[in-house]
Amino acid sequence: MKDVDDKFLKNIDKEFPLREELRPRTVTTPDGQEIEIEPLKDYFCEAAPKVHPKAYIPIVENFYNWARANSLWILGFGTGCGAIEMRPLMTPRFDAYRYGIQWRPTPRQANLLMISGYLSVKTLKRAVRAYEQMQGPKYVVGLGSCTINGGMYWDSYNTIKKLDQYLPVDLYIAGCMPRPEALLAGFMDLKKLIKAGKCEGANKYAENFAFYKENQKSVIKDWDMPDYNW
Amino acid sequence: MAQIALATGFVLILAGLYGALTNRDILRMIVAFTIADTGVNVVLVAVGYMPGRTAPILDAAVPVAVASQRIIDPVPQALVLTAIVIGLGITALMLAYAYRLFRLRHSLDISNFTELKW
Amino acid sequence: MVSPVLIIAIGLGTAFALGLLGSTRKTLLFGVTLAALAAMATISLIWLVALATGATETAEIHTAGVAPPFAINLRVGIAEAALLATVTLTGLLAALSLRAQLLTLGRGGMAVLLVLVMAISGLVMTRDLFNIFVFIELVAIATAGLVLLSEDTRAVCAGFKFLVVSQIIAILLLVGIIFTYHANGSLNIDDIGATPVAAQGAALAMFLLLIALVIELKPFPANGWALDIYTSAHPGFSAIFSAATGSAALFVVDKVVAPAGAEWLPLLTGIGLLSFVGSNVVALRQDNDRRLLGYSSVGQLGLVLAVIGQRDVLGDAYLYVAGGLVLSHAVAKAGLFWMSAILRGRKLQDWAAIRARAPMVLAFATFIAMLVGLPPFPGFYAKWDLAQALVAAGRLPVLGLILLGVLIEAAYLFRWFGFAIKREAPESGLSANMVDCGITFAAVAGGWALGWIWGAIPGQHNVLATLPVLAVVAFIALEPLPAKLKNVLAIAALLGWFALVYGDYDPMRLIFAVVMIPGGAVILLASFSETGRRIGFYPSAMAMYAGLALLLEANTFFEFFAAWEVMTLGSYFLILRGRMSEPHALSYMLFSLGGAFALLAGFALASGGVQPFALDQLGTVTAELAPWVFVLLAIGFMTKTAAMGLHIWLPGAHAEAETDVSPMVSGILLKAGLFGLFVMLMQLGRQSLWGVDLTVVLAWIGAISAFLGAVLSIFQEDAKRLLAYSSISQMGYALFGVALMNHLGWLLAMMFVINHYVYKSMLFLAVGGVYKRTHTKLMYQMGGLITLMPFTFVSVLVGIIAMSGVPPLSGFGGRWIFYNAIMDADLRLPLILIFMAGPIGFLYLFRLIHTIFLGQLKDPHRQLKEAPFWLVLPQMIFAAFLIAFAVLPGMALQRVDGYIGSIFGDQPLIWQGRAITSEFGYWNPVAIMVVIAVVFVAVFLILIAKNHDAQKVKQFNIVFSAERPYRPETTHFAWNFFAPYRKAMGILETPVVTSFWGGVTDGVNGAAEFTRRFYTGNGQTYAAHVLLFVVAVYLIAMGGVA
Amino acid sequence: MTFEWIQVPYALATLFIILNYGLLMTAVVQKLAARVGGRPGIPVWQNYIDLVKNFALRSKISHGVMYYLGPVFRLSGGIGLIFFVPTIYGSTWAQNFSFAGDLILALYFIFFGTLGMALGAGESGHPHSAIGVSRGLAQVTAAELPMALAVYAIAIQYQTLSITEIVAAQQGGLFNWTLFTNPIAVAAAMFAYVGTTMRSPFDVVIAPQEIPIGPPTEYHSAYLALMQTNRVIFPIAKTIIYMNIFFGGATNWAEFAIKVFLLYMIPAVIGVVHPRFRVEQSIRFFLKWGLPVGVLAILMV
Amino acid sequence: MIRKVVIGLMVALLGVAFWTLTSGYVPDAELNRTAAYYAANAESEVGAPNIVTGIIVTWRGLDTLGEVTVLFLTSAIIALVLSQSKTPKGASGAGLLPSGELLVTGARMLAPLIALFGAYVIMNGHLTPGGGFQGGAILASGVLLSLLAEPSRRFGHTVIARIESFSGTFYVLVGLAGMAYAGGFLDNGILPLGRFGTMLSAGAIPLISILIGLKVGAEFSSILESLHETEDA
Repeated sequence: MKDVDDKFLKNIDKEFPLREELRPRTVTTPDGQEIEIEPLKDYFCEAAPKVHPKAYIPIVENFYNWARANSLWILGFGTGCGAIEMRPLMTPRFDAYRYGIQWRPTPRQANLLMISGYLSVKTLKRAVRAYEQMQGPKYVVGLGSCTINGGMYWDSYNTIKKLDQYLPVDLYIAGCMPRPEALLAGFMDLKKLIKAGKCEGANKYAENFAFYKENQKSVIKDWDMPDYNW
Repeated sequence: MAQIALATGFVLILAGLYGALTNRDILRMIVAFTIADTGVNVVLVAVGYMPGRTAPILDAAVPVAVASQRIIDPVPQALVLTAIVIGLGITALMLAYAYRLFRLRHSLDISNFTELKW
Repeated sequence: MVSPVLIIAIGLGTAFALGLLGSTRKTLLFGVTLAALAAMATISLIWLVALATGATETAEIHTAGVAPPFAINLRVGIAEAALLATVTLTGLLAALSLRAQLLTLGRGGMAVLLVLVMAISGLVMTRDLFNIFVFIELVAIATAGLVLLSEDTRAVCAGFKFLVVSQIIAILLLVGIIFTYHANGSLNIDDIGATPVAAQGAALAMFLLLIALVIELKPFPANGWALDIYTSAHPGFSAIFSAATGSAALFVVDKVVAPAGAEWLPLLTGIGLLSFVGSNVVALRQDNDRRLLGYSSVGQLGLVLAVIGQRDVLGDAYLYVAGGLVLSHAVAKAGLFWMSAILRGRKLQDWAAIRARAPMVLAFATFIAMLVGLPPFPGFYAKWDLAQALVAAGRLPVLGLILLGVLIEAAYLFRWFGFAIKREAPESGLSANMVDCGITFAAVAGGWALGWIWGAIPGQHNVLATLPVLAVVAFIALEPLPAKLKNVLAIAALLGWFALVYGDYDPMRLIFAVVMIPGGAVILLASFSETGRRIGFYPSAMAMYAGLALLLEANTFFEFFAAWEVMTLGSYFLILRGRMSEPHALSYMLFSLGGAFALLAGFALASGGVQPFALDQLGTVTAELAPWVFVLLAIGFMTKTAAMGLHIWLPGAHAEAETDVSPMVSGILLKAGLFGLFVMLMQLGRQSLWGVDLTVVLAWIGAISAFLGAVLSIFQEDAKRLLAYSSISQMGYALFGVALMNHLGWLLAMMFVINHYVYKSMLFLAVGGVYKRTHTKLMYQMGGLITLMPFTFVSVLVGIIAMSGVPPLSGFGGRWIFYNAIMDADLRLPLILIFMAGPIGFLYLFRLIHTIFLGQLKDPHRQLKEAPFWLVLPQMIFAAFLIAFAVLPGMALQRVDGYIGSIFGDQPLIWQGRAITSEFGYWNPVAIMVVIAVVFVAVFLILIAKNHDAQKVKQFNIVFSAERPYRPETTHFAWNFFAPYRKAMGILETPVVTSFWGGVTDGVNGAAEFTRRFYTGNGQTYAAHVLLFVVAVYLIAMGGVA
Repeated sequence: MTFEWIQVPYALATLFIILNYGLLMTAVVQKLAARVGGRPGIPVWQNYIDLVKNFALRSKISHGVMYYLGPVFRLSGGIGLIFFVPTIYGSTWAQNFSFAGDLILALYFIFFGTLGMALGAGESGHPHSAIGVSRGLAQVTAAELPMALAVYAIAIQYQTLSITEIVAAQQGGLFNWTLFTNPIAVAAAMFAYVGTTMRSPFDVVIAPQEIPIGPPTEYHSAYLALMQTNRVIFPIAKTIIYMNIFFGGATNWAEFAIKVFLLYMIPAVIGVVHPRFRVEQSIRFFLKWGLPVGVLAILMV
Repeated sequence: MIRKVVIGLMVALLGVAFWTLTSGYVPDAELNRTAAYYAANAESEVGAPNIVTGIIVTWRGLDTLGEVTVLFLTSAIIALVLSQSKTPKGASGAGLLPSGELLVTGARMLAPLIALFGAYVIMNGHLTPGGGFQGGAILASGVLLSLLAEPSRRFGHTVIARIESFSGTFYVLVGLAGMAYAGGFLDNGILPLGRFGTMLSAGAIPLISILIGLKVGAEFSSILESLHETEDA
């Protein structure tokens, strides 16, 4: 089931006009000429994501995958209540660092996007953007029941029920909330998957780009960004 | 004797100056200046005066040979003539100016003519 | 030869005879008047030429067939002839200027004018005291008459005030004359002088005589009456009043003071100086052009009076000096008054109307330069000789006051010139007609001719006759040509001159010459990007280059100083061309003049009046004087290098100048100061004053400049200001190097001469190119231009790497030499500042490149193009040079190093192959370059191997905390870039120096405002002022006698 | 000293040793911080894995030419610094290319990488990068000052600017070290040393959450890998300079390892127990404490 | 008040200076060298018994020329000054009462006598006290009398102007003649000195005196005339 009934779709263009700063505007150059600026074209890269092949030599790819698995850099992005369970991983008791896991403040340097709890429509937009700004190979882990089926918010008007309709999820960690131990177990599983070469979420996202975009746009009404956020 | 004439001249000068600088009325200033001019002229002739001598005109009483012992100094007399005429000229000019100024503002108070300043 | 009496006879006879012609045929009357004036002028010119060429002797003319002292006699010597020529020519031209009024009034007015000119001529010629009185009264009455020619009704009031004072003068004069006669028994000036007097009261009589004549000179502050005349009279007449009457009155004082005796000279000097300084101060607050000219006139008269007071020390130079000043004043002031007749508005700002006509600007500039005493005009030569004589006689305070007065005068004159060039032109504009313009240009021609004559007098160095200055004149003549053609000619001229002279220079001069002359040519390449005719640019630029060229050529103090002034003048005009540069050009001029006066005083002190004094004799100055010479010269040169404290002119001047002017004034002009310092230190060496080693003081100033310049630079938002402050910092380094007084210190400074020229020119051109495209200099309004202006970016990149001293570019060489130099020096503490300045320099440079070229591109700039080719070309030449110089520093430095070694007698650097070794360290530029290049390329290849397929993204594709940027403006971190620095070190930004100079300016202006309240406008009060003045001087004089 | 081709492999070998040593040292420091916090911390080989991973990233973006060249400048700066400084005193093959220049070259070459990095970060268009750069540059001006003064003091003391000669002068026993012959200069230099290693309390430049790690915020993949490489070798290179001029240099690799380790630990140890300074605080700190010591150093020589 | 005190003080200080002059003044016992020369050479050089006239016209002739010019200037300027603010034509003096018969007749009778006296003074200038100036002033007083007696009367400006121009020009020409035919500008020796003490003696002095007299008379008349025309209130 889709989250949204098409019958209720309204004329989005009218109701959610493009943000003012993204509408084409006319500016005067220093020389006095008038030029058109189309922000979405001029300021954002429009290229679609590419499918990146694996390394040509399998052993190299395996080596890379081993390194990727042992160097999981998490984007520090807490979406919901699950984020509270992430913090203990940095403490002496759990210390995820010893597994090569660390938190990076910028998506450019992170490989792993933890969707820590439910995503509201508003947060989804940010999550999508953050995900797209990460460099592949990259992984998505859904944390908690809410990311799987909406959990206790299954009938909410404002939350996302099935995360994998919007982002290529590599792994779910069930629970409401999953305890840090469960998270660690999840990371171990993710490592195994990566080492096995099964985590090709980035390529999957690129392959099924249209599908993901359609789903994303069906809930995010004020889509005020390019299709792919480089 | 000569001192008295001199002193008179100087007093006239000073009185004229004082009057010219304290009276705001332009005509009074002009009059004051003529007094001062007169004072100057008195001083001029007083300087040329020498006691016991006569006017510098050569005639039977004053033959050329003894002229230099008999006559007073003729030069200040010549000078004073010029000075008088010049003083007169300036006085006349000032009067004409006074007239112009009066026409300009219907006033003869010098403190009314101060547009040009600073 | 025609008898000079004819001047009087023609004037008078024609005045009388006009009545016979009837009063209706006005044109005929006017024609006769002109003819008479022309005849008078011709006679005086014939005499002038005859006397000047030595064809005839000084003429003594007896009247009444009796020899003096018994009859009135006249004399025509060279001075009289020159004055007669001035007077009669002024009269002739003034008659033309007054033609409309004269034609309306008919014969009366013409007769009065003729009598006036005749009377002034008589005043000049007569040798009889009482005759002087007669002529003075004639002049006074005629003046009172001609004042009325003005359409301004206020002139009537002015005339009356004038008459009131004339009366007082007449009274004093007559009393003085008669008692002098009584004491001496003679009225003949020469006879009085020749006869010793013992009579009591003679001194007092002489005092009354002199003071009356002095009041005739409108001494400050007893001169309100005269100023009103200047303000309200017709300018055609004011020209006579200022130029002719004033000069003649001065001459009368000069005549009378000779028999009066030398004991009166100090009094005259005092009054003259008071008048000169006081009038100029008051003039600062004037906004009416004619009144300002009036103040300037009385000021100039005061100056000459002071010179008369100094005749005892001037000796043979007396006529030359006084004459130069008087004639400069007369020609310039007459010209300015005639110009003011052309202008309709009376505010100073209204002179902006002349901008529409380039020749008018030239005329204005000529007159102002004449008044201030800049080369090539006579006032300049006069000022020089005066300073020499005064210093030789130990009268430094007099010189100081004169220079102060000139500086103040320059302040308002150049401010006025700035108004004319920069302010919005009023609608009323010009009422130019051929005759008025012709009269003005007659004065201009007269000014230049005088300049030539004063230079051509034997024993002088004729500034106008030097090739570079002639080139400037040629470029004035070439103004109608298109700019591009003129540019070709200018470049050719520079290169040609260099080809002509380069063989004569020692290596150090050669480096300066290369930077200044061919270096200037390279910068001129950028001027090809300008279109149109660019009126005014080439003469100014060539004047600056001419000054620089002559500076290097100079062998004597005088040549050096003349070159210095030419350079200053040229660069002032150049700087003034900038769009917003009016106040900055003014402050540049004032600081430069102040500095130049320090040089003047220094040179005079050093030479002790001996002329000509060769530059390399500087070392022979006596030990007591040497430190003072050092101080004065150093102040002068440091004004040009903008050392901290004397720097406030620089940021504005460099930042607001035009695109191709900024590199000239920054890259090249600043080096003139360094050159001067080199010349000075080479000869004077170390000096100490009160136990303080002056080179240490210099080093401290250099260090402070280097540090504070850098600190201030990082807080600038304006790119060109940033570079300008950076220049202060860089010159601080160079100053420090020079002041180290060792071999490597000097080599360091030479390295800075080259490097700073190259990278600062390059950066200014680059920023100028950006400005040309973006029309802003505020860095935070730019950003992201790297893709649009790649070449400009490269030049800035190369420039900042070089400038910050990061290897491998040439700036590092400077730092290396610096470290080696300080190892030799005893100075340690100032080094802290220098050390700190280095990384701070890095800050502002990074800011420059980041905020302009990196970061976010702004909406309006999205379609900008690369800077024009002609702006980029010199930058690329510079960049190539920087890299080459970095690899092969020896090509420029090795010979200089040898030369400096010959001065210090050591050779600390060993140039071996490509490596340079010093006592302490070593430096192999080639190796550095190769290692860095190889490593860089290797790493780059690795990166390419991995990231060759990177997706090129656009400027908003940045991580933004899962949001996206809205506008480039809000995403560009640029304004107040070093905010933390401001928090930590902002205290250094406190504008102490600016406040200080601002306080000085405000103080002087306040004094001016206060003083001018003195002029209440009440004629009676003015008369009281005169009386007060007389009494005050009397008390002072008698006190002095007692 | 002149160039011979054999120096190239020698220098590369030195580089290799230093790279590995640096990777380990960095991990050790992180481990140290973890242990202070009671955590086990990362494995010591973790940095190798991260490096490989970053090289192995598949997708990359580029913001432009300078962005691309920034890491190249950065790493060239680090490698060049190693190449311009002799590593082991007396060793024929660890002299690198130090014939190219002396101590001054090394001191000024430090800025090469900084400049390139700043430019690259600038071109990414990210305001946080610029903020980071602004902070870093502002702080380093104050922090480097005591070092410059100390170097000057040392140069005067030994009357040379050549690193090799300075090291030579310190041979022959512990008490010949500058540390003992000129302790004030060393103290001054240590201010700079601590201040420029980007560790707490002077690490506001790369505040991780406020301005997500500052200058390199847009860097990833091989760019980041190059920068990481530099990040491990550059501190070592700098430590070598300090070691050479203040702590007697090293005559063999063991001595080198020990001295570098000890020196390296100084800022690390200070870092783990100190909170962060704001930029203006650190500037004031250096001016208030570092500068007087430096001044004292040049006055005492 | 303060003003008066200050000015009084200054005048007093000036008075001190003058007092110094007065108290130190000692009349000459002998003629000084200039005066002695004049006394000694009045007969031989200028031939005028009245030494003062000799000085005025010859030795200090240039002064006198200037003096004449002063008057000329004054008159010209007064004409200028007043011409610019002249009241409408005919208005001047119109408001005054007509003069009485007695006054008019008396004045008309006196005027020629005054003129005659003036001419006498002029002609005898070189012999007795008097001369061009004095005589000219007397001439002008005749004009003044007429003007006062008959306020509405107008004199011919043109005639006066012609006289002043002619006499002035001629004076200058006589002066130039001195250069050409005698010792210098304004030398009276262009005419023979004649017999000392007679009317036609002293060279050009009588001629110059006449010219001066005419000139002065004309100038004064002109001035008076101009001032007279301003009488409108």
